[in-house]
Amino acid sequence: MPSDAGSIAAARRSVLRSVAGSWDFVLLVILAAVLFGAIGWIDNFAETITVTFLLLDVIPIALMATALTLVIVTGEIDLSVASILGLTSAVLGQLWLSGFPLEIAIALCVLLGAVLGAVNGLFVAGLGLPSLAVTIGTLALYRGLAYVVLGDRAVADFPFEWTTRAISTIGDTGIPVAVLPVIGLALLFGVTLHATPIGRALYAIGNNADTARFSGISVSWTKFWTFVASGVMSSLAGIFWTFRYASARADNGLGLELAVVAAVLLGGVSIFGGRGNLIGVLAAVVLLATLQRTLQLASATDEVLNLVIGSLLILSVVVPNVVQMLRQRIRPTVLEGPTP
Amino acid sequence: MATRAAGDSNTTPILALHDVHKAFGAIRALRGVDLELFAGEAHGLVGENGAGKSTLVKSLAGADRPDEGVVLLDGEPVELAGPAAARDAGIAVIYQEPTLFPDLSVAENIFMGRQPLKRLRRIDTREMHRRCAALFARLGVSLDPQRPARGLSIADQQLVEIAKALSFDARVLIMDEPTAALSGAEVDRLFTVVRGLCESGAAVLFVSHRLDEVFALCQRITVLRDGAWVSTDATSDVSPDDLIRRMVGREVSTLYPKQPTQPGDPVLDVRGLSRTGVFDDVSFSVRRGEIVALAGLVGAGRSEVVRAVFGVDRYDAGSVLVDGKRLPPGRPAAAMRAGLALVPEDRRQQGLVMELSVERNTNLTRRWDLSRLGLLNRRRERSSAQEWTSRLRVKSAGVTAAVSTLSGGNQQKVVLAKWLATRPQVLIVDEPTRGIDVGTKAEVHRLLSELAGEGVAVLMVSSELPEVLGMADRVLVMHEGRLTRELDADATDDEAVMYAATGHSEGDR
Amino acid sequence: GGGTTRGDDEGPGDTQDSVGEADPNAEIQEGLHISFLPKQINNPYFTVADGGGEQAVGELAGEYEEVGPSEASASSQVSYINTLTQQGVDAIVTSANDPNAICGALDQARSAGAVVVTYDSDTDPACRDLFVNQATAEGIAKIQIELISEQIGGSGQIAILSATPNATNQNAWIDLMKQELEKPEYADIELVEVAYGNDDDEDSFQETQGLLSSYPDLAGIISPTTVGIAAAARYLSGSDYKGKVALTGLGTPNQMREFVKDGTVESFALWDPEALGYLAAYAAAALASGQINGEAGQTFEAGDLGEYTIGDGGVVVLGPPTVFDRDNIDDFDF
Amino acid sequence: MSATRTEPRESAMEPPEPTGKTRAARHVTVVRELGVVAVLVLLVAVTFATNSRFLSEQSVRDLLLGAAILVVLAAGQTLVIITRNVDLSVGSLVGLIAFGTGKLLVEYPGAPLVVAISVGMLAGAAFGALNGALVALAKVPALVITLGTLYIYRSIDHLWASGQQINAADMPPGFLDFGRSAGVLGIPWLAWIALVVVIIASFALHSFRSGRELYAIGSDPDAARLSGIPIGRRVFAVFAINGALAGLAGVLYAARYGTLDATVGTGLELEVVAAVVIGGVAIFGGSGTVYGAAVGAILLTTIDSALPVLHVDPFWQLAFVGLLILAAIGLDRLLSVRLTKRMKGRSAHAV
Ligand SMILES: Nc1ncnc2c1ncn2[C@@H]1O[C@H](COP(=O)(O)OP(=O)(O)OP(=O)(O)O)[C@@H](O)[C@H]1O
Ligand SMILES: Nc1ncnc2c1ncn2[C@@H]1O[C@H](COP(=O)(O)OP(=O)(O)OP(=O)(O)O)[C@@H](O)[C@H]1O
Ligand SMILES: [Mg+2]
Ligand SMILES: [Mg+2]
Repeated sequence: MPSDAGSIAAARRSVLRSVAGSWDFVLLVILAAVLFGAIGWIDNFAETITVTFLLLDVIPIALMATALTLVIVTGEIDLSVASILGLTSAVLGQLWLSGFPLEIAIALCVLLGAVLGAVNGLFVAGLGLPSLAVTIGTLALYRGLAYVVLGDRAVADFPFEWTTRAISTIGDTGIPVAVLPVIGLALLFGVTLHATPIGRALYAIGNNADTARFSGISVSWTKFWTFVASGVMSSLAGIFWTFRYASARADNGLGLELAVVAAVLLGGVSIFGGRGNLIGVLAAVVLLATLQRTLQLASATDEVLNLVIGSLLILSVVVPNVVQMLRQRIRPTVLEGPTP
Repeated sequence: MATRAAGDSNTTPILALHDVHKAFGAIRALRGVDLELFAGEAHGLVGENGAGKSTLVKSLAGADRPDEGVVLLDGEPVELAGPAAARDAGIAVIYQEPTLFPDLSVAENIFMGRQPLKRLRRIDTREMHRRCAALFARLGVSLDPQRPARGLSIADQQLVEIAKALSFDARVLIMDEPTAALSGAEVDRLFTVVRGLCESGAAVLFVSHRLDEVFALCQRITVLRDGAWVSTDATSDVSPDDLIRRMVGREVSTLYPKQPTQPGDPVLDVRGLSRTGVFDDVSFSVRRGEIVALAGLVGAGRSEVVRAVFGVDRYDAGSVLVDGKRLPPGRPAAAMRAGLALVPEDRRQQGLVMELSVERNTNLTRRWDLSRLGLLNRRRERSSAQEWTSRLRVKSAGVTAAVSTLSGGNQQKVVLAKWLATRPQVLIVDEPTRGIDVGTKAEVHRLLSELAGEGVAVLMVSSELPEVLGMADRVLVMHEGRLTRELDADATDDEAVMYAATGHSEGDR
Repeated sequence: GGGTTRGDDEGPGDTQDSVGEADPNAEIQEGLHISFLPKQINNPYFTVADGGGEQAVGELAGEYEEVGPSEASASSQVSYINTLTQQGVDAIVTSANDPNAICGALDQARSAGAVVVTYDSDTDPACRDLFVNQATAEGIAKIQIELISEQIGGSGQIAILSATPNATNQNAWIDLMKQELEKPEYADIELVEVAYGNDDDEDSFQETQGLLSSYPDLAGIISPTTVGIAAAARYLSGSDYKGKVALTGLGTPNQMREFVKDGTVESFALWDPEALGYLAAYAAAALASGQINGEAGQTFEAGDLGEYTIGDGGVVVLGPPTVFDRDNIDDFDF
Repeated sequence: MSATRTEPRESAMEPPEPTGKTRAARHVTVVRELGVVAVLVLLVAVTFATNSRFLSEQSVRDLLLGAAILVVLAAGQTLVIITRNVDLSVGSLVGLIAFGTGKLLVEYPGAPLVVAISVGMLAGAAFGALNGALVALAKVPALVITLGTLYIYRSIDHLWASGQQINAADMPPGFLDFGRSAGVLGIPWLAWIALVVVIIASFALHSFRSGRELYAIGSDPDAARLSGIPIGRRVFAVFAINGALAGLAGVLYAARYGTLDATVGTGLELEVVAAVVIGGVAIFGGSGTVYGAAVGAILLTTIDSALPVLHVDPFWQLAFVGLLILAAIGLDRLLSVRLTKRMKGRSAHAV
């Protein structure tokens, strides 16, 4: 690539980045607007129960999106997250049926998640296969295994305290208890991504794997672990899902992967890797859930929601570019690193 | 100060720039530059890194639209809408960095968009390969036209670029540091071809940091400094020192200030390193405070060797020892821990993350040193980056500027900064001064010898003989993947090195 | 249902009766807000069924609404139930994608004062007030075996093309069909495989291909799902097997008309989904107005359909399935 | 997507070592397809061994019918992916166009086939052009854009269909007949159409300048810009063409299945991408052939119809599909690595 094209492309990217850096700000603004609008005009929205329902919907997506962000920052992608959710759920049910105490069953499921992620990582980082193709494969494989494990059955008789624990709220705040560990995990991932050497390595890999290698970063090893992380988080999502709906079955979370990817991209993470941050992603996740609740309460159908999601996705990439085209001449190209 | 080209002062220039301005945000890359290219002349363009040479080239190539000023073709103002337009106007360009399609064959790379056609506007592949082979023959390049471009060494890429430019049989040929990666033999062949073009009435613009080449090829030389036109003279009217003074704007001390040091005990020990098809049974050692040059023709396999030593490439046999301890093969991290550093050959692909800021790049090798309990501290990152970039006098809009916005030479400095920051005990540099101006070059050399003075062992791959002879204590010569000779720098001359590099033995002299 | 239980049942909370004492001669209130939540909107079968519901709600001067997910999944149903709960509707009439997954949400809805009627596909009885059953599983299994048996002349290999591997209804029916086949009069009929078309037209189409190519001597196919039977019929009518391999099951007249006319299918069965929705709406209104509270033996008026009596386990049965054939098929339009 | 990604992407994929001499290099591409073909042959052979009727005229015809639609989509997607883009909206597009075709034919049962096809393709081209315009003009990643339009086109479909279903019964029999019956040489019309599409597409890619330019764009967008290739126009065109082919696929779907509702084609996009990648097309652009993609598509459909014949437990089938996808791409990689090795060996002597 010639220096001039490079530098121009980069100048464009850089401004884009400085806008994208503020894209999560834009998201927060939209989110606030939606919230106020809903509180103002939608009946029954301004209730603590809304918070409960909303956050309960957010949790599984947030879990998967958080880890997926790391994967995408390194320039890879993991489409098997929803299938891992399903398989974990199925296995959890099967283990419970065959008499395992839930504590152990859950531990095993998290382990399973790690293994499934490791398989993805092995194919992608180890054999150097394109992650898009690999995880389309494991998307089918893992979902298939879920059916193998549980078949047409649905395991439903989990102990009452567990199923209620999943949806119980902190006092009468309406905030589900389950949100707390999720916030903890989000913090963990956020710090890792934005304030540790590992995070720096992830961004370097996403932008130029060769240079990363020449700088002593073990590219494949790092990528491998991002996939493991993705697997673990998906399995946690699967466990939560099972208890929240008090039902373990093979088709849990079917087709959820696109929603998760959409959330991450909407959060301003570049599909090519090397750019984006977790705040934006989480903002996007909450925004999508809020939109869903609002539209449902307004008795709008799923189609409207999908229309909005689609349009937002497109805007998320078009707007920064347009802004940058406008600014390009005026503003000096002073650039921030990928982190805000 | 400006003088006209000898002779044809009445004819109008084929291509001319008048009062061209170009700014990138805050940086004013070009400030009112004038330039005239006459039929049959080879015109040299020199200047420090960041002087604006490449930017000027881009304006001529239609790759960049100047903010102000006009481009005149045969005296007529033209609006070069884009590279295609320039091409159609008969302007061929060799950019500073190769612009190849790795997935396509070398021949397709050369003829992309201009492939010879047969009936129904179908591509005539056979004809294309024939022409490509012809071009290579003309340049004396031994490359299979059907070979994919991926995996070509920088040198080979540069040669393909040249072939591409020649395939236009253009009226204007613009070359932005085409020889940076080439060594003697190729350069000579290139010049013969270029001279041929000039005789057939083409105009050539030749950008280079190698003044000897500029003097060898060009009739007139233009100097840029900080984006401004300084002078245009007939080659006969100026001396290298004048040029250097004008480029740098100050006196430049002697170019190769290598102080003699007392080499200590061996720290890097390479034993019987081999990799099928690339290099074979390479053994040498480098001692503390010593600068060892790895010379040879391009394609000799020097980069492969040093890459293997550092652990980014595999090797099939042999071993690498630092302080007598064997390095695990294929583990750059381990090499770094052992105190090795490698400034790679290709700064864009291997040295830098172009999209990231100068700061992120400089700190990439020291992520863990800069962190406490695994957490990074912004202030420390910032100050460390500033310290090293200022040490190397990197010219940029600040440490938060993306390295892609730096000029070639300044990018190279960032790579050096990134590695010097690790305070290595063995520093391996592959073509450290490629595309770097005389001023900076001197700095780099001073740096290297300072490091040697501090007891760092330096292994330097270089295709520039003066550099090799000026800097090195010992010279190792490679030929087709084998170490052919070891020479004592003081007791040898460029001839001896060339002989060894071209595979001749002492006897042939 | 397909629910599997482990040892002692600690299942979700005991039935709390949100309706209180029933008063048989209470008036049906006007302006009742009755919401239909099918397995999946934009699914023709439910569009028809809910159409019946809308008509009924109209007759009762109530407020009708249909909401639901565009993909048939329990989780998205839950979020809709949550919404209805928040909107404080009087009655939720739903067809469960999962017998247990939506229980929690339904309980919440009921404690918020809504009555819950399930139709077409039941939930755990603990979490609804009434289940309007399109036809007893026994009845459905029985009729289909009867039909296939007479179409293949009482002997030969048959296969079943079902919906998703974990569709509650289909699996219940299939089990009963297997029992039915135990009977001596069906001794010569061999069920060779149960295939799954996932209620997806293309999958069902391909599964049919699979069945026919793997069982040369296949005499007939039963497809107890509207999507499946239509796809199978279309495959047969376009293949060499047309007329040779018998096909029956549950289908809608509009989808099957072509194939009954061209002789691919002799006869098939189904209840009238429109009537099902209609009945469900009336039941919901009766519950919401406190006329009934879902206990066995209580009766209520269901408009044109007349009077219905609640059976054991809070189940109301619509009636025996209708059999459609060349002679009567044109009398129906759904 | 065009201008945004550069070198590193590939280098992340390919080992940095020189790829070496051509004869070998050409082998790689050839063998890439051969790998998939091998898997396909193996699968068919095994299936045939267990049940000879698998290759009976009827089921072969079914196989071709099943493959045709996916092949057409794979051909279009290949063009897009070669330019280092991707179009995820095809699934929704097929659904939308299929339903539209149904509507059209219910309104005007007399409408001749060519009309149905050209209307479908034009509509598809229009939607594809919208994708292309957004990607090429706004210079934004295609994956994000088309993920967006995936949602949008699907919801348009839902809003339009809103619960109604078009039954085979309502469709003109002639049209349905075209979708099922065999044509010349007993090969179904749909298969013929797919074949023509594949041949034209790969011919254009291989022997026209614009075709080669697509590879150039995918190989290095910035270099492409500097060699004066009109990236924007090419990318736009490619998306439009892919849209048209998706439209064609929609019409074919309507013809073959007759029963149409809003859910048609849901999730098809991933299947198409899988087919293309299995067919040896580099997901990051620059290399791959339409033939390969077509074989990939045929392999996927064969898997679907072979498993029931092999009496694979229905609960195992999906898992097997996944395994086979992984096997296919794994094998593909294995072969190319082998060859790179051998080439190195050769260049050792050659250097
Ligand atoms: N795309 C860009 N964005 C911002 N600044 C740029 C860009 N391209 C070049 N510059 C700046 O313009 C100035 C001239 O750059 P140019 O590449 O022309 O220098 P040069 O003479 O070619 O140097 P070298 O000899 O190192 O190649 C430099 O200061 C560089 O930082
Ligand atoms: N397996 C191979 N097949 C084809 N070419 C190869 C192979 N291995 C090495 N080469 C070529 O051999 C040459 C060795 O590369 P290398 O860059 O090390 O040469 P060099 O001596 O470092 O020259 P320079 O560093 O000045 O470019 C390169 O041209 C490289 O492309
Ligand atoms: Mg330059
Ligand atoms: Mg080299």
